[in-house]
Amino acid sequence: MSEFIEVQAPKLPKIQGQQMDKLPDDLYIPPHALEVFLEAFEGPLDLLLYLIRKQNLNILDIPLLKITQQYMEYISLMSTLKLELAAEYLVMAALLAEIKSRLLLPKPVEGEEDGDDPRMTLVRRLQEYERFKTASENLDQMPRVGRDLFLAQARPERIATPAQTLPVPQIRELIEAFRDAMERAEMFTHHSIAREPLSVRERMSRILALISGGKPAAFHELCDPVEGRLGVVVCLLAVLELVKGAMADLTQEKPFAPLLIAVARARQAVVEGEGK
Amino acid sequence: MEENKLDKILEALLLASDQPLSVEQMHRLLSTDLSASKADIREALERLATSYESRPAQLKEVGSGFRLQIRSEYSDWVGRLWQEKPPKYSRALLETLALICYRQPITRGEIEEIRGVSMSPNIIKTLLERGWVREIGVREVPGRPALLGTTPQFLDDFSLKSLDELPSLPEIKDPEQLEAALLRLGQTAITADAAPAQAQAPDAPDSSTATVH
Amino acid sequence: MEENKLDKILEALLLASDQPLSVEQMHRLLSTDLSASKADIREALERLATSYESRPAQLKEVGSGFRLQIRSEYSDWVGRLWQEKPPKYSRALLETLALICYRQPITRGEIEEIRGVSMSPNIIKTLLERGWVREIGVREVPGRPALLGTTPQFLDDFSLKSLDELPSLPEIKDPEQLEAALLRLGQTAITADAAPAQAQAPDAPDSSTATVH
Repeated sequence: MSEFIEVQAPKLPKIQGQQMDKLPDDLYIPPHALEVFLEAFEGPLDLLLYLIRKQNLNILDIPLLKITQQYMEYISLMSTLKLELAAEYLVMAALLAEIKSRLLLPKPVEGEEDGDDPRMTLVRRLQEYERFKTASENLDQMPRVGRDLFLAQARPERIATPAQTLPVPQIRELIEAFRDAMERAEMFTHHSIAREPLSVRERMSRILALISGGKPAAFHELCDPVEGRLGVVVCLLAVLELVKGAMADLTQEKPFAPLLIAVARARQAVVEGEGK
Repeated sequence: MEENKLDKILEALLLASDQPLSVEQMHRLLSTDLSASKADIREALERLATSYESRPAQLKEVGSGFRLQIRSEYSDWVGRLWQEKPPKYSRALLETLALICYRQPITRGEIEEIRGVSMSPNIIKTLLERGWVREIGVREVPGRPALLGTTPQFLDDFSLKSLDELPSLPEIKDPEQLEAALLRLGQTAITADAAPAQAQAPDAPDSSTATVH
Repeated sequence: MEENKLDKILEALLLASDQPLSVEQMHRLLSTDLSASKADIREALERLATSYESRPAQLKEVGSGFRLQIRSEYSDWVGRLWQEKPPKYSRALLETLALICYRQPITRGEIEEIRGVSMSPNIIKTLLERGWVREIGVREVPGRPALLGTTPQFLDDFSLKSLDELPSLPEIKDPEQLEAALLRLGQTAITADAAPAQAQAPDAPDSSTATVH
């Protein structure tokens, strides 16, 4: 199911913007707990295997009715709580229900071939899945470079080839790398990042480079008249961003004196950058 | 004398490279200036391996060639050099990797079928980015799904010379036994307690472990 | 006997570390388990230096500590490792460069936060050396992390007049708009030294090429 499984303290929901202090008393199963429980499983086969193993049973001896019953209990609990459930769990529930009804019905006298016996199919699938589950556990235990194995390395003081020979990657590669990084970041932060003109970012760097020598610069020194009004706006936004991000300080020697942009001095209050 | 020089150059190359070096690569790197044959290089590697016997590093052959690695008895010490923990992979990712290892070439759909669950696209993406898995073709069925297989990098990172060195896949139990069990299956029904505690396979999942892929 | 053990652990640490190690660092790494004083460590390093005398590597003290490095007489051989193949950029390096480009001025910590993983110091070093990235100030927060931005050379090498020519994030996310933007940028006409090998899909790393971190 979820690839990023995180077990954390249940988050209390917000109701109309107000953080709830506690869960309502009548709700005795925190939905989150159940969610976490189900997230610990890699799907219906894994859950079934767990239910079987929990009772110390061999797959070949599953008391199918009992396991089915337990499985259904979990599933119905989930749907009562209106938690989203992966479709596979429901498909499995349907299959189990079918098997159960077959077991309860009197055995058909004829035509009962195990060609498409759903029990047989299920047991085989469980066995097959378990093989790979075990194999993956074995795989995880094998020594791995970077975790259990480390390489012996030594470099010459200088490597003969100059860094300049490194080729320029394609712009496509660069852009795709950015997209991927941002997509991953959004999965963590659950909020998307608004459009931001790159020209402001570029200007921020240019201003920083200009003042990094230690000499403050006046605002008008930072804009080039040929850039017109847009250039001034970009410049202003860049200065504001720099100040906000604790990257530069804005000073004025006396009232009505020109504003000076200087390298940031150590501050008392910690200002963290945007995007947090 | 010449032998000694070859040994030292190979040692320098192996120490400097961040990837294992194959005999062919070493031969290509040296052939213009040193008249060393591949056989010479293989012999030199043997001498090198011997000379490292008393050292904390060792010469090891893995999928894409030879490398010098720290002996595992020093791993605990060496692991302290890095503050961040190596990534811990999710079970979904490891199961997918296991299926690709043992069943390659395999499509995504086939993996989903065996695991009984649909797969987040990030899993394959992570495996591709990690360089452990690659697309090695397509299955000529509707949709032309990509066929996945492992890479030499996978062998290197898991310290394997070839896939043959992987532990063998756990066997499926005797099919005849399966038939017998199926017959019993209907009868045992609700009387679960009749279950004998026989031939038990690995433990149930430890559902309490938090995994961050 | 104990001496021998200390020597070997230090050798393992120095061989595995990608940074020079100071005596203090080594002492800290070992002190919890081995009762080795700093003087013991210094003595051990002397013995180690002697034992490397006939080897192609040597123990060298540099500003920030000790490291094992390949002797200069082998650097020509070793340089061939880098000449042989056009290096391929690691995913981590490309993403770092892309984030510096799009989110500048940005600190290393912020890059790590977005990427969700910590970064090898070599990445920034490579980018600084390549002249694409520079430190343009510090953020005045505890630790005073350096702020990174792109250089004019970056624009030159990527044939950009300004960063504004790059597509914005919403554009990037739409495959059609992305293709249109790339076409606008003349995606096919890239700087001459972009090796054809670079054209391969970034998701299918060819593990036989050297990767630049």
